[in-house]
Amino acid sequence: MVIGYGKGTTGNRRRPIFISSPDDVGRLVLDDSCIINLSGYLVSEGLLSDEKRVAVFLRPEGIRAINILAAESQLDADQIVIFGFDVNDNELRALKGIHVEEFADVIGSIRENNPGFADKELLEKIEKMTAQERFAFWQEEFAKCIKCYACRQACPMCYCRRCIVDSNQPQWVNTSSHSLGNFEWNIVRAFHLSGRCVECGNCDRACPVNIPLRLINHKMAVEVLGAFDHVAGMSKTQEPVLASFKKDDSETFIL
Amino acid sequence: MSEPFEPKIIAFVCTYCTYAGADLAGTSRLKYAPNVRIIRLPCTGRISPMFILKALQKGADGVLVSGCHPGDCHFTHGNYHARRRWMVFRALLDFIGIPPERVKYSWISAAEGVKFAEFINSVTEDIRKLGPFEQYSQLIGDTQAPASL
Amino acid sequence: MAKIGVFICHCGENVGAKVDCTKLAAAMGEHPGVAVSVEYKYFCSDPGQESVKKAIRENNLTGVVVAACSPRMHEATFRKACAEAGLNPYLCEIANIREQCSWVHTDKDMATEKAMDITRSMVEKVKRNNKLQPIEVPVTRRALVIGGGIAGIQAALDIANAGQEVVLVEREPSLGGHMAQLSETFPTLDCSQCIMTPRMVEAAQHPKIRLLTYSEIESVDGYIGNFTVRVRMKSRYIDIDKCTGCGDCITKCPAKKISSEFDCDLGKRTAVYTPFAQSVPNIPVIDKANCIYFKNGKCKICSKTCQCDAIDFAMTDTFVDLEVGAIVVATGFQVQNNSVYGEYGYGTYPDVINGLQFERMASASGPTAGKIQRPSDGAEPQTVVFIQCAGSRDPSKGVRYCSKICCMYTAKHAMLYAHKVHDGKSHIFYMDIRAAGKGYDEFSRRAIEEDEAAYVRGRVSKVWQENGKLMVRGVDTLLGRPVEIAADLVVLATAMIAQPDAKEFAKTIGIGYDEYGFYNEAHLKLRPVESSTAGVYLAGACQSPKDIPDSVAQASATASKVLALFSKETLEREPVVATNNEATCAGCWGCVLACPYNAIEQKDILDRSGRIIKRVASVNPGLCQGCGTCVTFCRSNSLDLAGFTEKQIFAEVMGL
Amino acid sequence: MTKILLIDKLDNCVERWKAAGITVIGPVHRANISVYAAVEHASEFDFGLVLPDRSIKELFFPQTEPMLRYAIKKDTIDTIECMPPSGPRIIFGSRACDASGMAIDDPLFGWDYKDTYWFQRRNESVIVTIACIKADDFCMCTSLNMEPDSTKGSDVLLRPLENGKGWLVEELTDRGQEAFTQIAEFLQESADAPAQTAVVEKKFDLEASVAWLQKPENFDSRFWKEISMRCIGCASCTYLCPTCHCFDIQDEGDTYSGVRRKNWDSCSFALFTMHTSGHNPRSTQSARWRQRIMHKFNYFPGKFSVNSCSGCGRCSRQCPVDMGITETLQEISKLSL
Repeated sequence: MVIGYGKGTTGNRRRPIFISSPDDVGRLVLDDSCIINLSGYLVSEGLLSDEKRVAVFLRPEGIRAINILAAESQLDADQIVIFGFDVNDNELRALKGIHVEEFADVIGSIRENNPGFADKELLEKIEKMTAQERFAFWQEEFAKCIKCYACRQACPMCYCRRCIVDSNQPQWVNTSSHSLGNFEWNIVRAFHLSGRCVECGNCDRACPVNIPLRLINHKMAVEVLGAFDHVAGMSKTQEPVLASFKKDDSETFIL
Repeated sequence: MSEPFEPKIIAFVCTYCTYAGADLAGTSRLKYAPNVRIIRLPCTGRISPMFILKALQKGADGVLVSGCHPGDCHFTHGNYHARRRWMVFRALLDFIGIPPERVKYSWISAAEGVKFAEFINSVTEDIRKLGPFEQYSQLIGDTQAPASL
Repeated sequence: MAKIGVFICHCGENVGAKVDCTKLAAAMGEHPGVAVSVEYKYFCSDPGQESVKKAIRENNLTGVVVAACSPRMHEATFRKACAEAGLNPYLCEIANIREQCSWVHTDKDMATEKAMDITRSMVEKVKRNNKLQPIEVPVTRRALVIGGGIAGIQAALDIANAGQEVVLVEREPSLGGHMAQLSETFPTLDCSQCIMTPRMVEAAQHPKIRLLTYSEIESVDGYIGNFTVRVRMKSRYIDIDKCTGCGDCITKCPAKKISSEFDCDLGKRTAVYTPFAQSVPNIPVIDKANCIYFKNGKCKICSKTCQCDAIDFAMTDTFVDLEVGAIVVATGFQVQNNSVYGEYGYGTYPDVINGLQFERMASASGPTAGKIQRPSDGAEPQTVVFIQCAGSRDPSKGVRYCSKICCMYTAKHAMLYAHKVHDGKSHIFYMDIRAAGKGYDEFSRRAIEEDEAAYVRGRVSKVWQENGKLMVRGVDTLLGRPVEIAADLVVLATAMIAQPDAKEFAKTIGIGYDEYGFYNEAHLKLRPVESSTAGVYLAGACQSPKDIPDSVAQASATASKVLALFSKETLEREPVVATNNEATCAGCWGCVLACPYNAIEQKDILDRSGRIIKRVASVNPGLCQGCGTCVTFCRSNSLDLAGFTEKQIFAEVMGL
Repeated sequence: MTKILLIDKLDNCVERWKAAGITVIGPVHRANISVYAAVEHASEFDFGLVLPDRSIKELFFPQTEPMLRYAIKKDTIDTIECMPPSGPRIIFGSRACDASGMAIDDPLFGWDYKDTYWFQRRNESVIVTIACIKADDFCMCTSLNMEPDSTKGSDVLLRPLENGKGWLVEELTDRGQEAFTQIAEFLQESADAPAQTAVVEKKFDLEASVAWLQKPENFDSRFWKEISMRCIGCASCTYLCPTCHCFDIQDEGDTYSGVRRKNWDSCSFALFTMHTSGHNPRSTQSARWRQRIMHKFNYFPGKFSVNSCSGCGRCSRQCPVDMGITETLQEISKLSL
C-alpha cells in the first residue's frame, strides 16, 4: 500500500489517499499543498500486520514522526518505505532515501536550525505578557474549544488506544467542554506531547476553532531542547525524554 | 480591618524524605502555618501532573511538590524522573498563565524538619501575598454556572 | 456501601490539646460512608486496639481510619489489629493529626479544621482501598556467584559453608582474579598467593560449590528467587574430566613465545597453558588464536603427548542453564592503560611499567622469580620513581575518582624494593597520601621512616630517556621547586577502572551502573551491597575501587543477604506494586525505560491461532518495588500502583 | 413596494431590542473564528461571511449544559435542577441552512420526552435569516432540495438588496412579525430590488443516494471502508453540524457536591458505542462513518420524514482530511447509477 496525497474538494486542498494497485498511481498528487502529515495512518489497526510493507509520502517532520513511533514501539521502521519530500520557497524537492535512517542528515539539520512553524510573533507577544495576561489569553482561546478532539485524532503521536481524557476512573480531565475542562484538556494534551511533538502542524490545521495549538507545542519543544538538549524524532532508537534522565539535569527551580 | 487571606495549599510529598521531614518537624515541635494539606505518595516518581491540576480544581491557591534530594531517592531515581517532568510541566503551566509562584517544588530530606517548617511558612506567606487564585476560581465557577446564552 | 470506622486518638494531650477531638469525631460521624466515629485517649494501647477490633466486628466495617500519630509510628500496629479482627490490613489507613497537625500548630480552631481535612481525605482514600495480599515469591535456594576473584570466592564459600548451593562462574581458565597476581599484600606484607590459593582450592573442592571456569554469562532472566541463567562454557579443547593436570602438554607445546596475560606481558606462556602454576582448576586451555594446529592445521604435539587422551580439537562451546535464586556479581576491575599518558612514556619506554607489572616482578612465582629488574636489560634498578595518581583523580586524562588502593600499594612497592635492593633509592611522587584503614597509616609511615622512600609532593610533568636513564621531571610543591630525577625504573600507580565490558554486562543482568561503569548499589549508605535489582548483590571492585579487606567484607555481606533470602522457601513482599491494564496499554514502553528496577517486561497478547494481537507492558511483582514512577509516566493511564491507586489519590484530593 | 431594513438603521434596532430586554445575537468574530454570539452593537456583526465557522445549534443545544446540581450528605443526596437562562433572543443573520437545521431537530427533541432545554430556548428565540448571495465550494443546500433563501425554521427572511445597503424584509411567523413590529419605525417602504441569491450547484443526487442507502445489502458494502479510510475519527464534523444532536450525561464534582451535565457526544468516537465489557459494536471507523450517513439519510428520515442534513457543508469545509457528506453522497450517487 502507498499512502499519499490526492486531489481535494477545492483547488488547493489535498486529501490523504491509499493506493494498493499500480493502476491508481495516477491519482497521486505531489505539490506544495501536500501538507498533512500522513504518518499517523501507519498505526491504524492492522495496517502493518503480517509484516506488510507500506510506503508513505512524508515531509521531514513526518520522517521524524516515524522515528518516534519506532522508538515508542508503535511500528517497525523496516516496514516503512518513505517517499520523502520537502518544500522550500514553493519548490518541491525529493529527499534521498527509503528507510528512515537514510534521512538522518535531513532531520539532523532540523536540530541545527529548527525553523519552527509556530507564529514567532505571537509567541514573543505571549512570552512578554504577565502571567495574568497569559491566562486571560489562553482562557479566550480555550473557550472556543468544543472538545471534538480533532487535535488528538490528527496527531501521529496520539496513538493511545484509550486517551487519558477517556479514562473515567478516576476522571483526571473533566470531559465537559466548559472553561475548566477545556483548560485541563489542553494542558494535558500539550504535556503528553512535550518532547515528542515534531511540529507537523496537524493539530493546528485540524482544529475547527483555530486554537494556536502548534504554538504551545513549539514552546514546549523549545523548553525541552533548552533543558535536556533533546529534539524529538532524531533517531528510531532515541530514548523518550520523559522516560529518561540525567543526574545533572537542571533543577534551578527546585527549592 | 478585614481578616487576612488564608490560602489553601495542597502538598504532594514522598513518604521517605519529605513526609519523614514533616514528621521530624512535628517531633521537634516546630511551629508552622496550618494552611497546607499533605498527600503522601511512595515516591516523587508517583507524583503526576494530574494531581496538581486536581489540587487547583479543588480550589488550591498554591500547590507544593517535594521529595528526596537527588541521589537520596529510596527508589534510586524516582526523583530524577520527577525532576524532568516538573521541569516540563512547570514551563507549560507558566506558558498557560498559571504562575510558577503558585506551584513550588522542593527537596526536603527526612532530616530537614527545620527546612520543612520554613518552607511551609515561606510558601504560605508568598501565596498569601499573591492572594486568592482568582483566575482559576473563575474556571471552577464556570463548572457550576448555567450555560451561557 | 462503605462502612468506615474513624478512630480519633487523643494521644493523651498530644493531639487533644490542639485538636478538638470531640468536634472532629462528630464531624466525621456526619461524613458519608462513615459508620463509626469515636475518640479515645490512646488507641495504640491494648484496650484501644481492642476497641478498634470490636468496632470492626460489630459493625462489619469495610475500612478503618485511625486519626493519630504518623503512619510511620503505628500503621503496622493498627493494620495488625485490623487483620486480627478479620479486616484485610490494607483497608486500614492512618490520618496523621499529631506530627503534621497538633504538634506544629498553635491555633486550636485552625488545627481542628486541618485535622478534619486530613481525616476526611483519608476516609475518602480508604473507601477506595483494595484488599491486598502479600506477594509470595518462591525462592530457588541456589546462588550464582559471577567472578572468581577474592570477592567471588569469599561470597561463594560463605554461602556454601552455610549449606546452600552455589555456582561459581569465572571467565578466565582459573580462579584467582587480580589477587592471585599480587606479590605481597599491605599492610601485613604477607604473600598474596599463600593466603589466596588455599581459598581457591577450598572453593573448587567444596561439595556445595559447582565451579564453572572459562565460562561466561550469556543471559539472565527472571527475578528475585527465580532467575534463569544461561552460561556459555567456552571450549578449552581439553576434556576437563580426562585431564589430570600433569602439564606434559604445556612443556611440549612448541608455541612458547606468547605474552602472558597473567604476568602482564612481562613473561611468556605457551599456546596450551594454565595462567599460572597454582591455577584452579589445574586444567590447561588451548589458546586457539596462537595454537599452531589451529593456525596451520599441523602440530597436535600436545595431543600426542597427552597420556589421557584429553585433547579434543573439535570441542565447541557448550551451554549450561541454571536456576538460581540470587546472584552475586563480583566481576572485579581492570587497570587503566597508561599509554594515555604519552609524557610518561608508558608503552614507549620499556622501563616505565605499571603497578600490577611491578607486582608480578616482585612475586616469587613471577617472571623474574621475585627479582626487581629493568624489563629493557634485566639490570637491577638503583633508582626507582613511583608516580601516584597516574590516572586517578585526573579528569583530563584519567578518571575523577580516587582508586583508593594506590597510596598503599605504592608504599608497599617501595618497601618491597627496599627489601630486595638494599642500596636502591625510591622516590614517590604523590598528591596526597590517603592511608585510612587499620594499620594503613602506620604502614605508609614505615615506608618513609624505615625503608627510606622519598616522598615528593607534586606531579610529574615528563619522563624521557637520556643516557640510558629515565629522566623524571616533576615539581616538589612543598619546597616549591622543580625536581629532576634520573631513574632506572618508573612505576605508575595506575587507576582501577571498570571492566571493559562492565556496562554491557550490567545490561545483561539488568543492574545499574555509574558513569564509569561501576555497578550501582541500591543505596550508597544503607544498601551498599544490593543492586537496585532485587536478588542481585554486588561484591568487590565491580562496585567501586576497593582493597582486599573491603572486598572480602562486602563479599561476606552479600553472602549474608543471600542467606537471609534463602532462609525461607518463599519470599513475602509488600503488595504495593504496579499493575497494568492490558486492555488500554498502548505498548509505548516508556515505563520499561523509566522503571528503576527493570520490573516491567514486554508481553505479547496472542489470539487463538498464536498471532500477536498486541504488545503490552507487564509488571513483574517479584521485581517491582512500588515507587510508581511508571504510573506517572503512563500517558494512557493504564498503569496503576496498588495502595496508592489513581482512584485513591484522586479521592484524597477531592475529599480535602 | 415592500418593507426594507437599511444597514444604517440596524444599530437602532439592536438598541431597541436590547431596551426591550431582548438578547441580540448574530454572526461575529471571536478570537480567530466566527460564531453566533450576543452583541452590544450592530457594528460587531459580520454579514459578509458565507457562514459562521460554528453553527447556530449551540444557541439551542450548547456543548455543555448543567442539568442538576447535587450535594452528597451522610444518608441523602440533595439535588437542584438547573434550567438554561431564560429570556427572549433575536438571532439576527442566521443562514437558511442553520435555521432549517433547528427545524429539522425539533421533532427529535420533542417526539417522546420533550426536551425542555431545547424548547425553552426555541420558544424564546426569533431567527432572522439572511438569504445568501454568495456561497463557497462546500455549500450544498440545493443538493438537499433547499435553497439559499429557504424559509424553513426562520421567523423572518431578509433578502439583501442589490445595492448592498440593506435587506428586504419577509416576516414569516407571528414571532418574527412581533419582533419586527418593535422596530417598525426603522423600517421603510422601498422598491429596491433584491440581489440575486447565490447559485449553489447541485452536487449529488439525493434521491438516488437515499435509495442506495435503504438497500439492506449496502450496509455491508466495501464502499464504507473505502470512503472512510482516511477518517481520523474526530468529532469536528458532528460538532459543527447544525443537526447532529447526540449527547452524553456526565457527573462532575468532588466528594461532596457536583453537577450533572449534558455534553455533546459524537458517533465518530470509538468510545461512543463502547460497552463496559470492552466489546464495541461499531469497532471500526468505517462503521462509525456509515452510522453517521445512515442516520442522517436513512434512519432519521425514516422516523421523522426529513433528512438530518441542511446542507451547510461545515462537515466538509472543516474536515482535517477533506472528507464530508458531500463526497460520500457524490460517490453513492455514482454507485447507484
